[in-house]
Amino acid sequence: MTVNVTNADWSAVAPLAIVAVTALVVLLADLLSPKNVNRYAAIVIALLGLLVAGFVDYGQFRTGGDYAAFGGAFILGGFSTVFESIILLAAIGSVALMGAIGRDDRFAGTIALLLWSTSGAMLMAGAGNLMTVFLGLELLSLALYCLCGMAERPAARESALKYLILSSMASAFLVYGMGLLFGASGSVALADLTNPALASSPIFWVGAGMFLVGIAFKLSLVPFHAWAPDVYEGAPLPVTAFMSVATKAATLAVLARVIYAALPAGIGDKLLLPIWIVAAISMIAGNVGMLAQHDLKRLIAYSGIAQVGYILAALAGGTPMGLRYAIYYLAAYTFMNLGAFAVAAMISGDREEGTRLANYRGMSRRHPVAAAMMTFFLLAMAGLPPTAGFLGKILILSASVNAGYAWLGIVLIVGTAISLYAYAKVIRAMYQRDEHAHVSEAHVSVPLAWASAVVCFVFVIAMTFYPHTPSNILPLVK
Amino acid sequence: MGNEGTYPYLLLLWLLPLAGAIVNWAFGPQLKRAAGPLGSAFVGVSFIATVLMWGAATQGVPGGAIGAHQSLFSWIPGFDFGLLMDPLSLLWTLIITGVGFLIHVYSIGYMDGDKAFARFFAYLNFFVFAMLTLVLSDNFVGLLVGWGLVGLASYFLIGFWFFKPSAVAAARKAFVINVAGDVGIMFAIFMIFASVHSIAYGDAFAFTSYPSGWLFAICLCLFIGAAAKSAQIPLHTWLPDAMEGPTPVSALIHAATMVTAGVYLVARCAPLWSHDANAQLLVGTIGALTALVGAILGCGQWDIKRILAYSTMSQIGYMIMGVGVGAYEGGVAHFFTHAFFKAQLFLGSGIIIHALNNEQDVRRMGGLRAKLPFAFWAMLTGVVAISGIPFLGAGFFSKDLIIQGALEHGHPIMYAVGIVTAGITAYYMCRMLFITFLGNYRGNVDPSELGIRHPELAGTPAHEEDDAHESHGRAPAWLMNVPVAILMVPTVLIGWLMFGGENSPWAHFFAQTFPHETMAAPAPVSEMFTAVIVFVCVIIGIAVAWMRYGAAPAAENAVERLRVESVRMPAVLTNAFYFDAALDWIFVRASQLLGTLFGRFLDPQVIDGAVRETVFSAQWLGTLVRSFQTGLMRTYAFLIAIGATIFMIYYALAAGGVK
Amino acid sequence: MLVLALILLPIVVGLIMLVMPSRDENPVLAKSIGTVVAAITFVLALGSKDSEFSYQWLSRPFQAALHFGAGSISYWIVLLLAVCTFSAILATNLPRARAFIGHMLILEGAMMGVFLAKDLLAFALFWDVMLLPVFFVLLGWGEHPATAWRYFVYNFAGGLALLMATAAFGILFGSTDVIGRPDVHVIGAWVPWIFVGFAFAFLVKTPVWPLHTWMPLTYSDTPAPMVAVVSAVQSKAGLYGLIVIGMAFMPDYLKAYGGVFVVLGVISLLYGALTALIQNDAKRVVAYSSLSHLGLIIVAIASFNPIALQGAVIYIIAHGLFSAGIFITLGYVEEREETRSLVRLGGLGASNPKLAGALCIAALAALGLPGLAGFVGEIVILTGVFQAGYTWPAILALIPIVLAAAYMLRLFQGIMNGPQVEDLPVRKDLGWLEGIALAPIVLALVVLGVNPHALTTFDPAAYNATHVNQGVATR
Amino acid sequence: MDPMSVPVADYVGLSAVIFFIGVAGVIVRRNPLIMLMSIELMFNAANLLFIAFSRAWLHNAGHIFAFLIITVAAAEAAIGLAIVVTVFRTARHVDVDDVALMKG
Amino acid sequence: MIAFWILAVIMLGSAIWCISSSKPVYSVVALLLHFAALAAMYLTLHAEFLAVIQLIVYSGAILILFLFVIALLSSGVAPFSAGPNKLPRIGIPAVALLLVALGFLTYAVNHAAATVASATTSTTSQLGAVGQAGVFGSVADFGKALFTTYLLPFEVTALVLMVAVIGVILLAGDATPYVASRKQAAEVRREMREAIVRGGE
Repeated sequence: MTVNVTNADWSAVAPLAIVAVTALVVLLADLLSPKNVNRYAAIVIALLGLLVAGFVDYGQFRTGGDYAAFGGAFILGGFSTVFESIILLAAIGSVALMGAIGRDDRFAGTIALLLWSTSGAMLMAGAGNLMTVFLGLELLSLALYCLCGMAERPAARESALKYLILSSMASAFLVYGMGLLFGASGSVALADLTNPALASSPIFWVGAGMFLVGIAFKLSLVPFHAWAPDVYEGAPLPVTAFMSVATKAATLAVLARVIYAALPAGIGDKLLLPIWIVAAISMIAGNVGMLAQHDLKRLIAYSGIAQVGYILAALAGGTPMGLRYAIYYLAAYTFMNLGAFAVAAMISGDREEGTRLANYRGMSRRHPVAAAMMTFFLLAMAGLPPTAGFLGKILILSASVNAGYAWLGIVLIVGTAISLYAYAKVIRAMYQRDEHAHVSEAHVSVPLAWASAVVCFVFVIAMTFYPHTPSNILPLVK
Repeated sequence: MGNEGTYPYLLLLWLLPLAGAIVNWAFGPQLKRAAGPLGSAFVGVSFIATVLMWGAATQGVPGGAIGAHQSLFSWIPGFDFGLLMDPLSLLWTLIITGVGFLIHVYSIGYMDGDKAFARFFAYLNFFVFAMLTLVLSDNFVGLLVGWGLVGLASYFLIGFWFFKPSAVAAARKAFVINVAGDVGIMFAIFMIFASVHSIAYGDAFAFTSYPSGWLFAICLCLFIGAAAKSAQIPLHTWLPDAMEGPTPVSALIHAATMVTAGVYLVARCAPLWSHDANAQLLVGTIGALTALVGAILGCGQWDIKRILAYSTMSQIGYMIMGVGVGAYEGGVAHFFTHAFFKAQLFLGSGIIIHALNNEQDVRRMGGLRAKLPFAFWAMLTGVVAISGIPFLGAGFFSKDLIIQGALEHGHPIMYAVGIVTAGITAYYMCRMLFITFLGNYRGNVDPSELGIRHPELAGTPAHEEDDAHESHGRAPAWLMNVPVAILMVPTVLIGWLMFGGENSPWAHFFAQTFPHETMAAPAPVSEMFTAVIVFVCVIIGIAVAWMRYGAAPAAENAVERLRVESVRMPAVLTNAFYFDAALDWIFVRASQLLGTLFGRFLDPQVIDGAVRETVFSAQWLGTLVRSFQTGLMRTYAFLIAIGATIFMIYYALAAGGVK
Repeated sequence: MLVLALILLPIVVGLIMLVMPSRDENPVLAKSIGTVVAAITFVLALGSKDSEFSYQWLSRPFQAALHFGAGSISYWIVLLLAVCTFSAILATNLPRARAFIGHMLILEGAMMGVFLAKDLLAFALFWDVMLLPVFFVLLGWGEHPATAWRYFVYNFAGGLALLMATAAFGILFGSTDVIGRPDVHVIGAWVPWIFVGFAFAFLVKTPVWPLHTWMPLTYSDTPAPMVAVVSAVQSKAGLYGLIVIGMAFMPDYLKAYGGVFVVLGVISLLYGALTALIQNDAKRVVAYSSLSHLGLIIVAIASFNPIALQGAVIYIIAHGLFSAGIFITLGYVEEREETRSLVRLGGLGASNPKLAGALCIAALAALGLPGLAGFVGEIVILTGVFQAGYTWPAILALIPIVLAAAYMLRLFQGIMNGPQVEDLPVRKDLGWLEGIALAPIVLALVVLGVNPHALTTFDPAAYNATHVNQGVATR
Repeated sequence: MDPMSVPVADYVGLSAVIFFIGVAGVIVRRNPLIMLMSIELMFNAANLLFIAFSRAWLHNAGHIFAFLIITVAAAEAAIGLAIVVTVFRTARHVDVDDVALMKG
Repeated sequence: MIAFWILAVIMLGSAIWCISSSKPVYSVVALLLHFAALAAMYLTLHAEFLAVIQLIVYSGAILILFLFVIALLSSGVAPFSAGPNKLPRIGIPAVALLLVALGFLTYAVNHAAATVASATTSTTSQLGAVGQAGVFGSVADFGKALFTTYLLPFEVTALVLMVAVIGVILLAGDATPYVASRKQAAEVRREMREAIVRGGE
């Protein structure tokens, strides 16, 4: 079978292509532009490119045609465009925070890597066969390995090493699982995984198992989560911001596509049971892990572990409503996380004081607005009204209850209760009044960080009162 | 009951004292010395309005019986409020406003120069208003409102000198015990409402089909209130302490009016009582007991006001006994006469105390007859009246009615108790009279020689007297004497109203008020006989008193004799039969103990501790999770491998399953 | 629309006051702004009787609307809230007044939202929002942060239960826009759990023994103006919810668990009264007293008797008034004497007669003096409870009345009576501003005590009527 | 088509064994380079799987996939080595257990 | 048949040698052997192009890279004398567990043969002798698929390599001495500890 590639195919992948090309433009601009402006030039170009990609993506979403490009390697549709847009948001948010990262001579390269990793994530969002899934994942990950090491701190290098080795190991599991899946189905297309004959094929089951191990690692579900706190803590702040959202979003896209469109009928509950179980464990473990943390990035790593558990609770049972609610919560989570990181960036100097919770004590005196915003975002993560986190949790609860997975809903409730306590400790620190807390306070406040914080704030509020869950997002494989 | 209508006089006499209270309270500082006359004026006008109301109430009622009813407003269906004027409430209203007015006038003189002159009259007026609410209300809740408000007024007035710890304590004690009484009435109201679905007297009395036992329960609960308010055993302990208040207060509240509210309540609820013999027996017994105990305790007191207080308690015991056994006219009559002579006694003692700069211990008086002749005559008439010397004082007639009534209603024991008590009463009243007025003045004798162990316990300690009164005697003496003089007239004469049995004006006045149950058997002895026996007892009492305190030899070495008596005074009497201690242990200490247990141990340790533990356990879980986070890459890889292994096991088994 | 203004005006102004840069503190300005806003809110509240606002919020996963309107109970509670906030702000005299008053206003707006909400989700939403200002004030102004955390742990546990119960309600019955709808009456396998969730939140907030241990500490640590509002109104949120949610939608279950509620209520009554007897911290005396008083209302609600319900509403308002009065007065005392210990205080009445008068009236209302509002509530409630056949609860509930007399007089006399304490500063009596702050409360206590007829306008039958069982528009 | 001389199951078993040998290497060795090599082993096990199956199916998708994997593995090795170099450039001994700043 | 088993034994042995040898250089050699055997096995599976790629890319590029790095790192310092083992008893249970997992896996796949054999083959081209043109596994066959059906993945590999290039440049350019940064690390650790202490739990 041969495929003849047309313009439609290329336009289907236009958004990620634009992002990838923007990276090259950034590199060129870095070579051409004088040293003192290149930092901002890079940021501006990157943002422009991402925005353009976003517009194209939105256009695709509006026209909303489903199209299997490149012989089903990339499947354009509401599903892919929605996830792509979320990933783009993450990229924009983290590029906006990049102002103070790394050394000047490596800045453009850093931005380029971020953009490439973005395009990798977007590729995963639309991946229609195992190859694109694998390549997208590797593109995302490889760039992130490098990005993690981009700070002048030993912690950064350490996080890079840990991330590299553990993630490669997980990729190996993933790809081995893909091999077994290929062996079972005789095809690399996700579409052929729906073949009912597979339901009784041991290779398929074992392959799916190893595939899910890889996925669970990328989603940092317990017990595959251990890398996340260390890597998040060591990596530079904007990279962490990107990682905490883009990786999860892209991987969720793959997982959701598999759950909804690429399984033999009737075995979903049995096949995915381990995923739901680890999701439940993650909800609890992630939240209790947050207690007594001393670094914001680490805290958010744990909270991210739990949040992914929530999102999976929505996907449980594979109801269309569940997917819509999961996407809603994912978007909410994106804004909450980026907002929190933006606030942290506001009060960070070149050594990222803004992520050390010790520096948050009495913050309400020094930066009342920043403290208020951070409080808001943390409460949103905790799921208190009136925030999108609150509404999202209720949506997820309804989804899991309606799908017959009420026990996941109950675990969610318990986890939320614990997380309240954990987040409240940070808030407590911010509103403690001890004037004699000698904290190394850097008053760097990046305007872009402010901007993105405000934008996230607005969105988190707006999503609460205009809850829109896109309807045409059911994933397809052909 | 009573014919409906709008009676401006009624509202006027009811609300005028309130207006007075508000005016005095709000503009006290500006009014200065004008407060007294103003306050008195309000009450005086209220009295006049009462008299006019009397006329208005008789209009257009068949048989000239008094009965007027005016409805006011309603809280919720069933809780409708109104004013009722019938012979009973009229009688009380007359006393409250009339005697009240006199005492107001007296107070102008007595309280003259006090820092809080206006406040005093505000309280006094407020009390009059509250008492009127009590007696004029046409339903139980209204009565309860008045009941509580008079308690408040008495609280304020007892604790009027609120810088005196003793006064503060006494006030709180009085209030709390009275609240206990209120609670009793409240529960009675629950039962009445639950069965009648109304709180109006009329409905409650007309209702006949109370569940079995409820009638007694209702009477019992009502009587708890009555007992607390009227200082009946065992809730009487507040009354002697209440003497911490200024003397006019004692005269008005703790002698003439408030403490007789219990009598009013029982008389008012006569229809209930007359349907339940047990309730009658209970009330009568308690009354008799109180009369006796009060009288006995009266013999052991040295503080002139406390002597009067115990006598009040004893006299109210009489009244309660009367209304309890069913001799309602008698009981009410004794209230009527008692109001006059006891007020007079108190006011007389007030004159003495005033003259002796707040000295209240009779042992430090003596020989005052020469110094204060007017006071002597006032006290004398009072004593004569209370001791019940035939035809010379009002007390004779009313007391006789009660004692005879007890016998007529078939309670010989109460009859006996009444007679004995009459003798004791004569004894301790004369004791007080002789010690105070005969012999020589002992005010300059050293207290220890008189056996006064704790001077501060008796009356106002000398050092605080300045706080209370900056200066004495600025007001003319007649301000205090005239009311007493006026009171002498009824003290001596009013009893004749009750003379003549069935066709006395008194019996006529109450013709339609009280239920008349037919006597089981005619009284074994005639009224005349009773009178004689009582007279004999009284004479004995007086004689003993005279021999011990009045006669020349006793008067000679009074100091020595008093010292001996003080020292030898049996502990039972000095401790007033240990009622105080008992109540303290049973209620106060017990609840404090429980409170300490709850507040100091249960709350912080047990309940709160449990919550704290749960929170800590969450943290412990956190440390557990984070203990996997060793920071060593290989641990993480190992975790992944383990997880993968578990996945493999599951999927291999699942694959086997689907095969 | 008016109700929306009621909610948003204080919140917006409060937020503005909070985020203003913390330089150039001007307490007088802040105080006057706060007072004016509170006054405006009160005027609006007066007119909010039949105003309503509704905005369709959620269609998935269930119908929910931002739907607000004053019901027959909430109208009075809203008025109470407006009055108390006005007085409290006027009585504020604290460091960092601007931020504090900002919190007060946010608290007011949030509670407006709670009591005006006609949608369960909006109710739960504002419920949680109303906890935050207290929490932050405890952190910022309280004496020990631990108290704030105790408050947080207890109340957010309750708030969470409320949220989850609400969500479950909506998910199972398709709509949460139900408050005040007489036709809604849910049954089903899940409903007991939903009911338990609601009840837990309500009982924690009220509070009821044994969920009360956060309350004495909170009340004694929170600055007087805020604790006045908290104890006066916030504590009523639970009772209000119990009436308009528990009783209205799940009467079967409220009846089924009625015994438990009565027992808890009676225990709270006695426990609170006895414990109040031995407290030496003036504010804690009042705290435990409100544990006792609110237990009475729980009993009233659980007794399912129309008269008791009438009484409950009256007592909700009355308790709000007198506890606010007492706390504000105690705040004045603390300002003057810099202590709350009944052991140290004394003899204040000689130099501050007006203050003494105010405290006296409030305390008398609290101990149920006939003629003041507290008495009306007590007697009507107990009459109803007794009529409903709960004889022993009624009897036991009478004991705390006597105890109340004891501890309230202990409080009043301990502060105002007795000889002057030498080492305490003697400050001037109430100023006219402070007087104005207290006047409305005292006035209302007396007026409602004489004739509370206005409060009895609502129809209990609407709440405990037994309709045909039916879910809301089922999915 | 002529059947495979060796049943595909044997290839699968072989690759599985190699794969898990690689996993064991990652876990037990403390030398990052050998860890990387173990990972290469794992990838190659996957490769063997793909090629064996594509032979079984006579479907060259497996070949393409193996090609991609080789490419990615190369890139990964390059980056990995670079990171290892930056971390351990002047370390006394190259031991990942020394790299544990962040824990908890 | 015979070839398979010989190659299998070589591969297994070299793999175990690779992960168990104390000197990384030996591991590299073992890996080289492993890859060679693997390439041979590719040939037996008609994957001629991949066999070549395997040799060139792995043996020719990656392993050389490894050698360079080993040389670089061990320059001037004691060659990989293993330091104190932070988790001494982890190896045994790890291997044990893995063997268990292995057992389950092989158990599962032993049932696999039937599935695969019976599956309908969607063949793309005929099977032919190795080296013959246009048959399954031949370069032409491979290339055609790569540039038509799997164009997108192929394009993406370009990005992957680009990332590798740029990333390595950025990373390896770092010249911060690790000793210094160890001091820094100690400092950071101390700060964190103080922070925890100050954080007052």
